[in-house]
Amino acid sequence: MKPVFTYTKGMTAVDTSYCPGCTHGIAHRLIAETLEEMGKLGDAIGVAPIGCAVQAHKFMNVEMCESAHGRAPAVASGIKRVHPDKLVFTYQGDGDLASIGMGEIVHAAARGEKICTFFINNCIYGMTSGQMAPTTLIGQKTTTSQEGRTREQAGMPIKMSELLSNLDCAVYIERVALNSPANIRAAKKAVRRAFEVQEKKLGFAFVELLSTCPTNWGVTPQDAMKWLGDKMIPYYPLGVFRNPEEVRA
Amino acid sequence: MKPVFTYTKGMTAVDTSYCPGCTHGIAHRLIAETLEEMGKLGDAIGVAPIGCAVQAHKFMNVEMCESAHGRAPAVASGIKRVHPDKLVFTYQGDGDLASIGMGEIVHAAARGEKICTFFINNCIYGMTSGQMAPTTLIGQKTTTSQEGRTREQAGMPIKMSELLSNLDCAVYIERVALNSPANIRAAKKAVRRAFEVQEKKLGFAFVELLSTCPTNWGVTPQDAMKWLGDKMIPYYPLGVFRNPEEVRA
Amino acid sequence: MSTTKLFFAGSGGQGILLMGQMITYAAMLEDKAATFLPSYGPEMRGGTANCTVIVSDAPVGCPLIYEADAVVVMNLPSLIKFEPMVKPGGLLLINTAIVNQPAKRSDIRVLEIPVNDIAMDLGNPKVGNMVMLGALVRATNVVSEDAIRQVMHKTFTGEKAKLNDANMQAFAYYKQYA
Amino acid sequence: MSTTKLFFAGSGGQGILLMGQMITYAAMLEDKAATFLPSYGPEMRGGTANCTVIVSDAPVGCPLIYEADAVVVMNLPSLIKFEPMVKPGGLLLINTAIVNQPAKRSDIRVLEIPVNDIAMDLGNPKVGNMVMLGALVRATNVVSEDAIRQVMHKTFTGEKAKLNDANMQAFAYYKQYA
Amino acid sequence: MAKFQVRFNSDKCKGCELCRAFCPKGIIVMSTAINSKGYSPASISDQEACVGCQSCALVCPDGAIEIYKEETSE
Amino acid sequence: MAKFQVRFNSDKCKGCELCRAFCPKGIIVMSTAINSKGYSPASISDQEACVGCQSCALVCPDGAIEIYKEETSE
Amino acid sequence: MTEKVLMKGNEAFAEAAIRGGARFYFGYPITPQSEIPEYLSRELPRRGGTFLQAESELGAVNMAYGAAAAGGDVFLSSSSPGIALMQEGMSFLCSSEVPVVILNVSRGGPGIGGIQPGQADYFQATRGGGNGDYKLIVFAPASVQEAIDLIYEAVPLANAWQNPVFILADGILGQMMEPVRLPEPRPFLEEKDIRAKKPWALTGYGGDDSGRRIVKSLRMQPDELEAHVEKLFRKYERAQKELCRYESVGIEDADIVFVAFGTVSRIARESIDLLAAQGIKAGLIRPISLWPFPYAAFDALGKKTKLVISAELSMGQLIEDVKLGVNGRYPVALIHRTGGMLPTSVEVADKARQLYQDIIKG
Amino acid sequence: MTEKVLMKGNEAFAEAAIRGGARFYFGYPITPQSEIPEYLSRELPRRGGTFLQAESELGAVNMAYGAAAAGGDVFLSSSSPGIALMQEGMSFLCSSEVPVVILNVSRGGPGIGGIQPGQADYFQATRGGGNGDYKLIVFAPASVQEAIDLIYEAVPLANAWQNPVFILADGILGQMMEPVRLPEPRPFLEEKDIRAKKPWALTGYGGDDSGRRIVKSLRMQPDELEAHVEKLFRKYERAQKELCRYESVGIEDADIVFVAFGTVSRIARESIDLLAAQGIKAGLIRPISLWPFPYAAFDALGKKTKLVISAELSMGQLIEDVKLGVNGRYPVALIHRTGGMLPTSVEVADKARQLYQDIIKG
Ligand SMILES: Cc1ncc(C[n+]2csc(CCOP(=O)(O)OP(=O)(O)O)c2C)c(N)n1
Ligand SMILES: Cc1ncc(C[n+]2csc(CCOP(=O)(O)OP(=O)(O)O)c2C)c(N)n1
Ligand code: SF4
Ligand code: SF4
Ligand code: SF4
Ligand code: SF4
Ligand code: SF4
Ligand code: SF4
Ligand SMILES: [Mg+2]
Ligand SMILES: [Mg+2]
Repeated sequence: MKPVFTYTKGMTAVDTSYCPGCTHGIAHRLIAETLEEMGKLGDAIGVAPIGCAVQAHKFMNVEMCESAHGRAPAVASGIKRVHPDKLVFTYQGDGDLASIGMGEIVHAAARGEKICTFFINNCIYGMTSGQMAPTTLIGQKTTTSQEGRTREQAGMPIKMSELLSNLDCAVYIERVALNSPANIRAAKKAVRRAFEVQEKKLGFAFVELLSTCPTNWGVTPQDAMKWLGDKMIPYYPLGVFRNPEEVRA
Repeated sequence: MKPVFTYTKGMTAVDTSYCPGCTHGIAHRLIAETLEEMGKLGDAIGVAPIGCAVQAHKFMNVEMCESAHGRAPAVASGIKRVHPDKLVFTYQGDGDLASIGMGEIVHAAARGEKICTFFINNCIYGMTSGQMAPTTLIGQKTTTSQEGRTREQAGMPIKMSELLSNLDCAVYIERVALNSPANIRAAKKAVRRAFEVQEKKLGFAFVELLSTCPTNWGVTPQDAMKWLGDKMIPYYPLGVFRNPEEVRA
Repeated sequence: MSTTKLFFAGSGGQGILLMGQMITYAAMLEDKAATFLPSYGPEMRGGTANCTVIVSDAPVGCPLIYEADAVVVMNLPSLIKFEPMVKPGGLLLINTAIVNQPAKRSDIRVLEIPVNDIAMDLGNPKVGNMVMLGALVRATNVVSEDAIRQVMHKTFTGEKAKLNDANMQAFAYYKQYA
Repeated sequence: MSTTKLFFAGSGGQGILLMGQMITYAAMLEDKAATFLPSYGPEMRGGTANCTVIVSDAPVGCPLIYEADAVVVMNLPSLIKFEPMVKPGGLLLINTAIVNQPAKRSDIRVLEIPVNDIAMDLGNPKVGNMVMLGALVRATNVVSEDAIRQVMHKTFTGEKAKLNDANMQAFAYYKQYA
Repeated sequence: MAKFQVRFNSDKCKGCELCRAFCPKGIIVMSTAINSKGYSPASISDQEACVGCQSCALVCPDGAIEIYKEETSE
Repeated sequence: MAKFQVRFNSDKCKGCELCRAFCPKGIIVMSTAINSKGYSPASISDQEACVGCQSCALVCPDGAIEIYKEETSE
Repeated sequence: MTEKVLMKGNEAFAEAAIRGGARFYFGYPITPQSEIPEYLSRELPRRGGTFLQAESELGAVNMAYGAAAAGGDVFLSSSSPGIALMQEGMSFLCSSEVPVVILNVSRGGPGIGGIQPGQADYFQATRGGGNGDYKLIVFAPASVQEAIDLIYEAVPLANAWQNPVFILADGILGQMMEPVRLPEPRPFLEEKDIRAKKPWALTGYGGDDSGRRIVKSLRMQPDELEAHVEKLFRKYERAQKELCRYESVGIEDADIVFVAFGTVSRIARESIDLLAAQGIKAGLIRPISLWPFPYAAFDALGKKTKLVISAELSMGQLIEDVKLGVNGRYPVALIHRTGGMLPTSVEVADKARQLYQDIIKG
Repeated sequence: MTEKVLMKGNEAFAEAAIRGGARFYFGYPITPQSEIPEYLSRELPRRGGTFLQAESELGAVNMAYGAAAAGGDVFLSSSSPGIALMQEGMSFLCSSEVPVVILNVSRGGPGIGGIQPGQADYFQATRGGGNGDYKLIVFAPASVQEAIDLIYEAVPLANAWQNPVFILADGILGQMMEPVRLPEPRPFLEEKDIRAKKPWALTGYGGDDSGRRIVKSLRMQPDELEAHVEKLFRKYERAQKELCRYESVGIEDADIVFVAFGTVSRIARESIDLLAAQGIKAGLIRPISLWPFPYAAFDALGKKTKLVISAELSMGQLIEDVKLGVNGRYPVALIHRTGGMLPTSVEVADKARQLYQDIIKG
């Protein structure tokens, strides 16, 4: 029998610490597979800040660095300066990237850092057990918006892909979703394109991966997938926001 | 004789500490005149973070608070919670707002804080003697971009008005310039509109005032005005980026 | 001065923390000093839950314990991990409906209670922890049965009040069973 | 051990800091210890500039001074503010081309030099500070004229080298003037 | 012999049921047994019916699924 | 009598020359004297020629200019 | 007096802050204190207050700065790394004399460390992790009840001293439940009363700009800045006289005196009993105010004492204050765990006995 | 040895960092140290290094973290409020054992304070303003030359100790010019040599993932975290033995011993001469390493000494280490200015004489 889908060398043998059905595992695999396919596992350096994925270094078979909450883009900027030819990436949650780390991500994008950012948007703070994030949808109940988030109380959820699209040097920006086999296939293409943009030193590449947090959403993994499709995608439309000519083909 | 243009009660008798020809003085006056005309000098609270205008409280006849570098929007958010019916505003430089304070301004805008931000964009760090700001134009020489800023080294200058226009609750955003009598008249209208948006509690209001720093640009005040028109406006186009129905009339 | 140190361990959905809280609450109603300390943080996500309860006539010192008068284990990993924590001569309560391995120590008293099976028999699979609570209270006398009854009525109010009968029935079950 | 403490004050464009740096540099060339300390920060924006220079045979202690052997004032506000800083018996050099007010103290030596006028006479309005420097060096002997000459040649090189003649002429002027 | 073979690593499986939910053929079932991590792992009920669409493997967050195809040269 | 009167507060003036630069009538001149702050203040050379456009006052960063108009009722 | 209730530490702290008068809360989630913002996000709006989730701890401390500068009574909480991010803010609060109540439910460090209890933020709290000369008023509760009482008191205390009051708790206190009595709620200070009650607070001057108020921190002229710092330190000197608090247990004739605060003091009390059973008389000084530190407590130590032991959850921070208090009069030793580990009372007793025996043997 | 040059302190510091081997600089403008980023923005690219202006001090310290974790030799500078913002970062650097050279050209505080020289960040530097148990290696130069030498040495030292090395200077040193000699430049560490030279640094593992490297700070298991902290403190203990540095002047038979660092030590030296003229013999202990603090220096104090005086630009921070060093053996007093003010040597001498006379009179 010929393997058509098998384990990637990009993942270690260690079981992830994620809850059952959490899409962090899928996102990890996509990055790992892509780097493996590109032959770049040994030439990549990742940064995972605090968040459920802070221990990503245990699961992804690349060299990695933890970072303080929100600061991964600054850390990655530093790493890239030392190793301009390595593939440097950050793997950040929405609390991390869109809340405390807003300054760092906007500036890394504005400077056109030649790094990739994978933005795991699950509309909630996972690691700290379910508080409202800047991405939490209107009406969504969290432990700090127990009646559901309102516009009046906390403003509208921030669309990071759209926001960063204003920055010239953020040359590749795409939003994908991890809620179905088809979308996951598309997500992997986006991950690939992001790394290619970096390889070609075109500028900053950003992939927003709409994700689930069944535990803190309080639903089954399957219902989480459905909620992602029904609620998140309408507010966070999928698509390519910026795409440099060189990788468009 | 009937006064047609006279000193506003919104300014104190204290001479400003600004360099000759610096447009900070004009921006101060516009805010002061507007509050006076609205009868709100005693009902306004301003926040000036570190930057050349940190001592604005000496010159503007309103109650004011200094703030740490970049944090004025957070400070103003706190003030507004305590005094929801006062006119609360921040007065921030481009180093302050677009660099260290990026997180705070984006989030204040995203939350739709009912405050006004007056953003004095002079493409440079004035107070610290002329280093590159995130708004410094390509080719502009500063003490930390002595050969002129390049895209490769520091990315493209950030257009704050455009960036914030992505945020739903940032309901009023306009860019004006302080480089000619006509533009100054227009700027005053924008200041007025911003305060009206706040009075009506419609959301966050933002006015970007293109300004000069003759001292650190190393030119005469007159040439600075010209440079603003010739170089800044083409990159930072004037105009209304967001405007709620209620004040459009 | 009498002090009782209890430890509860099991997996997330088994009502571990509730057992501990009910004992603590009951102790308070009896005007005793008591502390309740859950394990916390993301490791709970792995699905384990445990807590410590200390009940005393005098103010409680450190709420953390390293040796317990009684340990309740509701699943196998908990048995393996926490059996050593029972003090010599102390009590170990095992949920044998799920734990299919006996205790190793001989210097302690062991009570084997198939709480899920009992709960199923009682027609309500959710009351397993109450069966265990009944066993514990009767075996240790750490608080009175009456205090637990009061706690139940204060804990399950409104909508949930209708659970009280089933809960008390489960709580009382151990008497028959023993 | 001989230590000379100098203070220079004036407004932004008057070459105040350059005077101080040239003395310090000259002292270094003579293998003396020396420190130069400018005032710094945004208050310079107001248009004032001042600096302290200490030249000594032994290592210099604190580079800040409260009393000077000689004070150079290039404008009126500086005279008012810094005249008291001259130590009794010390020297005050006033640019009388701009300062139209006499010194108040009688316990010090005062040299009045209309440096801008002299510079104008010399055909180069920019060399006023060199006229003052010449006066200072000759009046205090803090460094040798030759050292200053060397400094000039090291400071004004390339494009600026052509200024050296004018500068040296200005520097030497005070001899005639006195 | 089935055209595709879907192999589950039941020690890695967390019983999230996503593979089951996304299998277009409805041939993935959850076990009643419990694995070493305390979860009921997924397995395939009807290997023959598998169309090799990889949906199960793509959605599996825990890398518990491998898919093999009959070698045409065999 | 001039229709407009432009008054300069020369103690506030920092001699930036912006008013001079923006006066459409070219009637603002810089003084040769120096004010208490050390600047050469601006003043008006030909009051009659002033059209009251307020350009000078609008661009003055230091609030040194007031403009008065002849009362029509006078 | 209200009736006894059983509450989780963090929720009790939050409730105590409300009852103490804190109408405004700004915070950012972090374990092990997230129950505080969670509780307050529900309770404050319901009770006429304001909960605002900040974008970060920097945001939170600066929102707190603004609200308190505007006369609001503000509560702020976080845990170690979050508190580290607030250090510039702390320095500003003290410099501008803006009163805020701040709670650190501290955890193990350094770096992101872990989430189990720690006391290794002692230096940061008492010496100031921000820039310049300033002091926080710092209290360390040893029980949920004491934490409630201190937080309740902190709101008026911060106002009276126009200085941040900092409560240094730990993850155990935050997570545990103990029966407690909650104090009667104080009414919130209403907006209209701020101008009169807080003569320094920003409210807008209304019709009369002669009373225009400014909240500031910059003082470019060094003499002016020095005068300001000296003014602050006159206040701090007064605080040293008035705010020192500690509890001592049997120290006059003790062979060994433990010094410990927070959870560790509870362990030390148990160790005292264990040592007594072995014929060693141990006593305890429990500082409640960490700044001002109760150095005077050490004056009560007698001739019998052979050893003073600092027991703490850090590699030795409290011990410096112990040494400063002892000033060479007795030997000082350290018993400690760190990184989220706690010593048992047996461990403390054993180590103490060992140290003691080494000393009496010479 | 290179020839003498006259350089502004800040520019000399920047040049010393380059020559010491620091190829990477991340920073954000702040007075009185902005000449450092200005100089390096010009010089580093020209000489094969990298200058990157960060968006903030938080950005800067985290860029430094990344670059140093990746094996680059990194220099970072700021001034007091900027350093306050880096406290979380400092704690991370120490926890992850990432070596960076950090310079604080400190100014008057608290809050934004002023821009004149200060020493009130002493606690922050030596006690750690971030969270948890950690130590920076801290040196305090007293002249531009000494600052050059210390910075030059700091680059290899940080690498050898895998710990941040912190230089605490002040605005005067940064702004003044003194004749100095610059050391010979060391070659920059090249990217290709990092993997071999720094066996912990992230470089990508190439073909062999068995050597996969991780830089981390989180340790959820408290026993693991404790073991890590203890490992760090074994290193710090070694540092205490090996890195203590100070200079002492005539302390053996001194009536008064001054303790002072940085600019103040230069003032104290002048005061010693003034006192000598009045018949009082004064000596000086000048700590060069502030952490580890040279406590042992106080063992050399003799019978004659009546008084130890901490002279500093703060309300009393260094004095705590002085007291810990003296341990009750001598009276300890404070002479200080703050907020950017400096005492004159006459002032220091007068106050010292006064204090001394009070003591000998009893
Ligand atoms: C400075 C600081 N503040 C707060 C925290 C607590 N914290 C840890 S992770 C996290 C957010 C996690 O949410 P997100 O980034 O969305 O990641 P997720 O866990 O959802 O994948 C927070 C607030 C921290 N570790 N450090
Ligand atoms: C935390 C911190 N970092 C840096 C500084 C130094 N600083 C003071 S003002 C300023 C920037 C001023 O530029 P801008 O905000 O554009 O205002 P401008 O002076 O140009 O009006 C900087 C970097 C500071 N005060 N605090
Ligand atoms: S808490 Fe949410 S994001 Fe975190 S591992 Fe669990 S499901 Fe995933
Ligand atoms: S430095 Fe620039 S911005 Fe600042 S006052 Fe002077 S001209 Fe204005
Ligand atoms: S490959 Fe497709 S058909 Fe086969 S088991 Fe998986 S999901 Fe079902
Ligand atoms: S998707 Fe993976 S983890 Fe989930 S049940 Fe299927 S095999 Fe198990
Ligand atoms: S009002 Fe107009 S015309 Fe008159 S002086 Fe001013 S600018 Fe000139
Ligand atoms: S614009 Fe104002 S400050 Fe400038 S020269 Fe004219 S009057 Fe003077
Ligand atoms: Mg998230
Ligand atoms: Mg600016």
